[in-house]
Amino acid sequence: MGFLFTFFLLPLFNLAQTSTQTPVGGGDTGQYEQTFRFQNYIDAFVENREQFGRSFLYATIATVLALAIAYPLAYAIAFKGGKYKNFMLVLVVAPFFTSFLLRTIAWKQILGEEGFVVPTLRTFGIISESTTLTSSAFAVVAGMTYNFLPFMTLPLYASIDRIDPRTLEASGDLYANGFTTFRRVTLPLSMPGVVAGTLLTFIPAAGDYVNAAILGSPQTKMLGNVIESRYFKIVDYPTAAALSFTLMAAILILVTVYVRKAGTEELV
Amino acid sequence: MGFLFTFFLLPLFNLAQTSTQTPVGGGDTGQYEQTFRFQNYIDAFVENREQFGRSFLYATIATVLALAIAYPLAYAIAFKGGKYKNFMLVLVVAPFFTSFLLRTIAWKQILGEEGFVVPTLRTFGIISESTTLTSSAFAVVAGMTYNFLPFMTLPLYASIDRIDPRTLEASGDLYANGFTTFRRVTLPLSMPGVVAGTLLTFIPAAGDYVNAAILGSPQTKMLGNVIESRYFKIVDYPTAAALSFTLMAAILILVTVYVRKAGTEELV
Amino acid sequence: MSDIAKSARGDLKLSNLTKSYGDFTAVDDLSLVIPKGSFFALLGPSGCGKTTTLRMIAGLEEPTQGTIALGETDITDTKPYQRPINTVFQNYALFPHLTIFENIAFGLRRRGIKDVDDAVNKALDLVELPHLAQRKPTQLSGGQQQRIALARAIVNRPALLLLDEPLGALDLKLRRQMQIELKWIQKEVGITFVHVTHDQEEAMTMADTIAVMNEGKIEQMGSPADLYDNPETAFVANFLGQSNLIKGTISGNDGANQIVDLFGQKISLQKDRSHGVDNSIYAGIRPEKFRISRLETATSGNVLTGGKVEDVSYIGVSTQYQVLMPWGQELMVFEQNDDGVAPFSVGEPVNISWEPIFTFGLRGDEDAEAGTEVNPDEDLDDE
Amino acid sequence: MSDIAKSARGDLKLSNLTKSYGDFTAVDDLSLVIPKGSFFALLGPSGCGKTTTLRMIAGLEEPTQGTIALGETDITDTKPYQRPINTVFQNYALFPHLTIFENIAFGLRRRGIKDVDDAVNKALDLVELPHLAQRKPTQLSGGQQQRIALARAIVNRPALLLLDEPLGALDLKLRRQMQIELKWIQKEVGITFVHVTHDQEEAMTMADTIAVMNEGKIEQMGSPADLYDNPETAFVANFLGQSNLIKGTISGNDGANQIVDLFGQKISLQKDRSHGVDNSIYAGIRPEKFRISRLETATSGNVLTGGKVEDVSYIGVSTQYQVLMPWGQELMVFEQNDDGVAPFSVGEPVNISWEPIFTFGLRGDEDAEAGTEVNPDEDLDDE
Repeated sequence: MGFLFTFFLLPLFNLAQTSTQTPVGGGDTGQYEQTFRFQNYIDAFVENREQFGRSFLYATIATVLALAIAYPLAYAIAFKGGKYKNFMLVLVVAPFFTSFLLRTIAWKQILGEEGFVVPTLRTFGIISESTTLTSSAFAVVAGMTYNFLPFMTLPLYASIDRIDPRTLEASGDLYANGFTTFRRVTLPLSMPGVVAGTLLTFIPAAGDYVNAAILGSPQTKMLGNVIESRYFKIVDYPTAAALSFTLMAAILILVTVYVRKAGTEELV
Repeated sequence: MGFLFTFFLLPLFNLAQTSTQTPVGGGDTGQYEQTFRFQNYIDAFVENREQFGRSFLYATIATVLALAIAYPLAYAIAFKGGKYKNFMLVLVVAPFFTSFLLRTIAWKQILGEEGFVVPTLRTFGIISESTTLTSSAFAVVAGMTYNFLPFMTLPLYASIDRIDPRTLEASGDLYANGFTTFRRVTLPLSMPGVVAGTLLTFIPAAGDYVNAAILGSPQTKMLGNVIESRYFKIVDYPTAAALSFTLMAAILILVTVYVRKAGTEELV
Repeated sequence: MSDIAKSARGDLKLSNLTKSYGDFTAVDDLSLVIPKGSFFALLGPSGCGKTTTLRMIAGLEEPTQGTIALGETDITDTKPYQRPINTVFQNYALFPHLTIFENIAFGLRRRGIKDVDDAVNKALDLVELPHLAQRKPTQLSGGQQQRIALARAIVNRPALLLLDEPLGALDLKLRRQMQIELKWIQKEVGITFVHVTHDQEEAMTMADTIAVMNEGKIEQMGSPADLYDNPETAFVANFLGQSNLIKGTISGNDGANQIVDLFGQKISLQKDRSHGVDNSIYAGIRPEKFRISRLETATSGNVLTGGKVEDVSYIGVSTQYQVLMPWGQELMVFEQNDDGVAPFSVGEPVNISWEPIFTFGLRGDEDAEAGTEVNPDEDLDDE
Repeated sequence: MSDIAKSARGDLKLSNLTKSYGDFTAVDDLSLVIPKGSFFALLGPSGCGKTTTLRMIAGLEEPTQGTIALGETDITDTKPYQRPINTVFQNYALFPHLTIFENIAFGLRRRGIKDVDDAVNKALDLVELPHLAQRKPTQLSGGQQQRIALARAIVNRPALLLLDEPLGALDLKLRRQMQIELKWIQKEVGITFVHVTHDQEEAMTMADTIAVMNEGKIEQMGSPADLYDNPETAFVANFLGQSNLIKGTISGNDGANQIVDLFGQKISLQKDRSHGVDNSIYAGIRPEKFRISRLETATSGNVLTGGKVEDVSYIGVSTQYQVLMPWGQELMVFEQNDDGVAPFSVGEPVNISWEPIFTFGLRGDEDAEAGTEVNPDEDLDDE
């Protein structure tokens, strides 16, 4: 057991070490020594607070959109799917057997000038002739919504599928119409799925860089992009590690607050 | 419903389209037109069959290793975890709140000349002075094993946790000792988790390129690396799309055969 | 509360109610009036259509044909939430995310009632669980959940309360106690109860009127004593308690009685307890009506001689005998253990006698086994 | 099969068996011999320690103290799979991934038997489900699963078969039928059965010997008739069937009988049915032993006068009365409906009489309510 947990946590220790190193005086680019410089964290945060905010903003919007799309889908599969349930679940997951990268690039093409979305929208006058959809915050969020949709759909499905349909009948029997039954019974009972799904979507979305790199512009850079470029282009390991830890801490705090608020502890 | 499924499947259609295009005669690099050239698939496969084989080999080894590590862990959490179950599950998942990239790089450092693993192994004479661990198939597989471990552990845990302990008692009551009970009752009953876990590990592992890029060498290139470089460096969209589809098809076939063999259809 | 809920009070009237699923007719042209304030039981085996009938009354299933009316108001096409009808579901269907208090308050709040404390607390008192108000349903035992489900329904003072096998999940002793309490609560609140069950003892203990259902139709309806003492079909005779049915022929008349020949022995049967009999007949006698006696003992009433004790089973309150008759049939005899007489032993030759008034007559072409099957393929929840 | 399994045959002997969980003693210094080939029932309410005792015999719990022996062999420290003992678990615990056939064959295969077909098919025939061999457990109803669990245990011909509330999940009618079948199967195979249950009627119908357990100890042990007719404690009197316990004092002697004064009325009690009584006493009479009579009717035996009918409940086979006595106690009376006499009505003044031989005497300082509680906080699975 102990060994296994060590295996899980080892890279974390390593990252923590790296995050407080400073460049070796007179050394090559990429040579660092351990100096326990915690100022690294503050520097990294201050320098990149804009991307920080953007990461959380985009991830939040993508999570909300994914929830709005996945809930009716999961509900329909669970309650109306009948014997096609498993087939429908496979359909939901199928696209994710292809490469994450390629899926994202496919979205770039779909939303691009040569895809069919932009001409259609222009024909109906929904967007102006000069508006493009790629290289925009819209495209980044759309890509993230799409890419993390199965992580939202599957836990939602699992949770909704477990609801005893008789409790919904009981609600109708007790003077609640369809909407009230949804608000008072279905939604609260599916909260474990909502919480799990939003976490599974939000966490990777907040740390994502692929969508922003492919579908975005320099103005839509997220923290993941900063970390990546720090590492690969500038070879600034400590900053990358510090940013990564800061991101992890921020996510952990948000998640804790959220789980407390959603009150799943009582539901579990 | 129909709309929702369209949303899921849209990028697949787009990719399918791209995969049979050919370069525009005399056009710029990266300009393609639709010619329904299915030969693209054969060309792409023949050219990269080595990386294909490597992808599946590495993914298989990583999956088996992850299973070997995750099963005892999941078993211990499910049956011995008591009230610490949830805490232990959080520990298993925690490292995955950091960036995938950074975790992988952390492994590079851990396995590198300056990490503590190599000096330790050398001290005990397990590896020779000249052997290094990074830039090797070993490092790639180790990285993949680590990175996909939670995908193996969580479904295994869910499946093992659902086993009625009385069936294990019944097995003991019916003259089966501990090992026989494991082989005849525990393992078969946890097969849904084994299947789900191996699929969730194998599928992304087979399509992975990050581990090979960071922890490997040119001799350990996987299909994911080829797809990436085709796309970003050579701007050869059709080949990348064709490779991606071939990979998806191969995975689907393997998965179908595997699921049939494992006989989960009866278990579900 | 909707207008319908306010106006629809009074007797429940089902007219030609039918429910088909494809080729299968679950409920077949059922017509029935259940008087306001009564305790009515729908009794029958799994799959007889009793639960489907209940769900149509609740509005959870749509009838294929026929109407449902409460008092003067036709409620056939109204939604469940518009009907002044509440249900105690088979597995309670409590809301797992709400406290017991909020479970009970649910219906009141939906009807826009602001101050629910009084009503909820009274309902909790009625089911004797006021200390559990702040618990969640999963923290309660089966018996407690059953009471809360009842409180959740009764607190709304519906015109009609439907109970769908409400005691099916409880163990025997608890079930007996809850039967007494339910009956008491029904008297206390005065609401019409429609109780669906497959447990004949439960129906007999609680209901004023029982309708025995079989294959989507009502076989017989009446007070528990009517049904038990004077069943009109073999199904009712066997399903409601146990019966000995002996094949015979009518051999004559004697005033208000028919003389019945049972394998050469003559017994008498009141004409008004003889149902659709022509010549061929099944004479029915309940096992506890039989008296078993040694050959030398004097017997009166109807007597069958030549029996032999095949099996003796002591169960405290009574002893149950299987007596083999000369024509090869085994008769069941229950003797209450109250007279201090030594029990009969296996192999002993005995006579059997009973008061003629307890004989009932069924058509000779009926299936004598109807309603006796205990089918291990069927469980409580099958319907 | 292990050597132990081969040699350990014969009577089951528990000596000073104790199981504690921290401060709580589940089983308290229990000593007991269960003869080979008998049908033995451990009867008691939830939490009395009966299931813990069973699990220690099976080897699934380790005793804190004491020993368990089969014949001459001490098996206290052996593993479950070494013991020639099989269990029918409360919720059957069939292997969901194996067919019914393989479930039954499991024990045989583990013991290295190659040709299992004959034995498995015979076991399937015994439980009358040969047509289900290739099904999976989830495709079976509760009753069928119960039979398969029995077949899976019996096929191994163990020295001892343990049954842990095996009928608890079945509905009433099916339970009664399975009781008869289990008893028949036990006679057929001749294996010692140890049956744990909280259902007194089940224990009485099936067992040769019943041990009534309460709070980790055995209250009384004997044949069903012994326990029922002559209970030694209020707990046994109330838990095994129902009892009327009337407070009184010993006022004299009359040969083999004691004269008991019950609120001024004298009755007699056989001395050998009087347990640990000094002056103060509870006179106990079972409700079905009472005869209820109108004031003008002659009565014999023990008589109590001045009663008034408070409640009448018709349940087909019998009618249950509550009779209020002059000293304010309500007595329960069961009358079998076999004499054609019109039932008594509420408010009617009546006398109560019974054969003196049916009186039993309990210590006057006992808790007259012991064993009567139906606790809705406790369910089947609580223990």
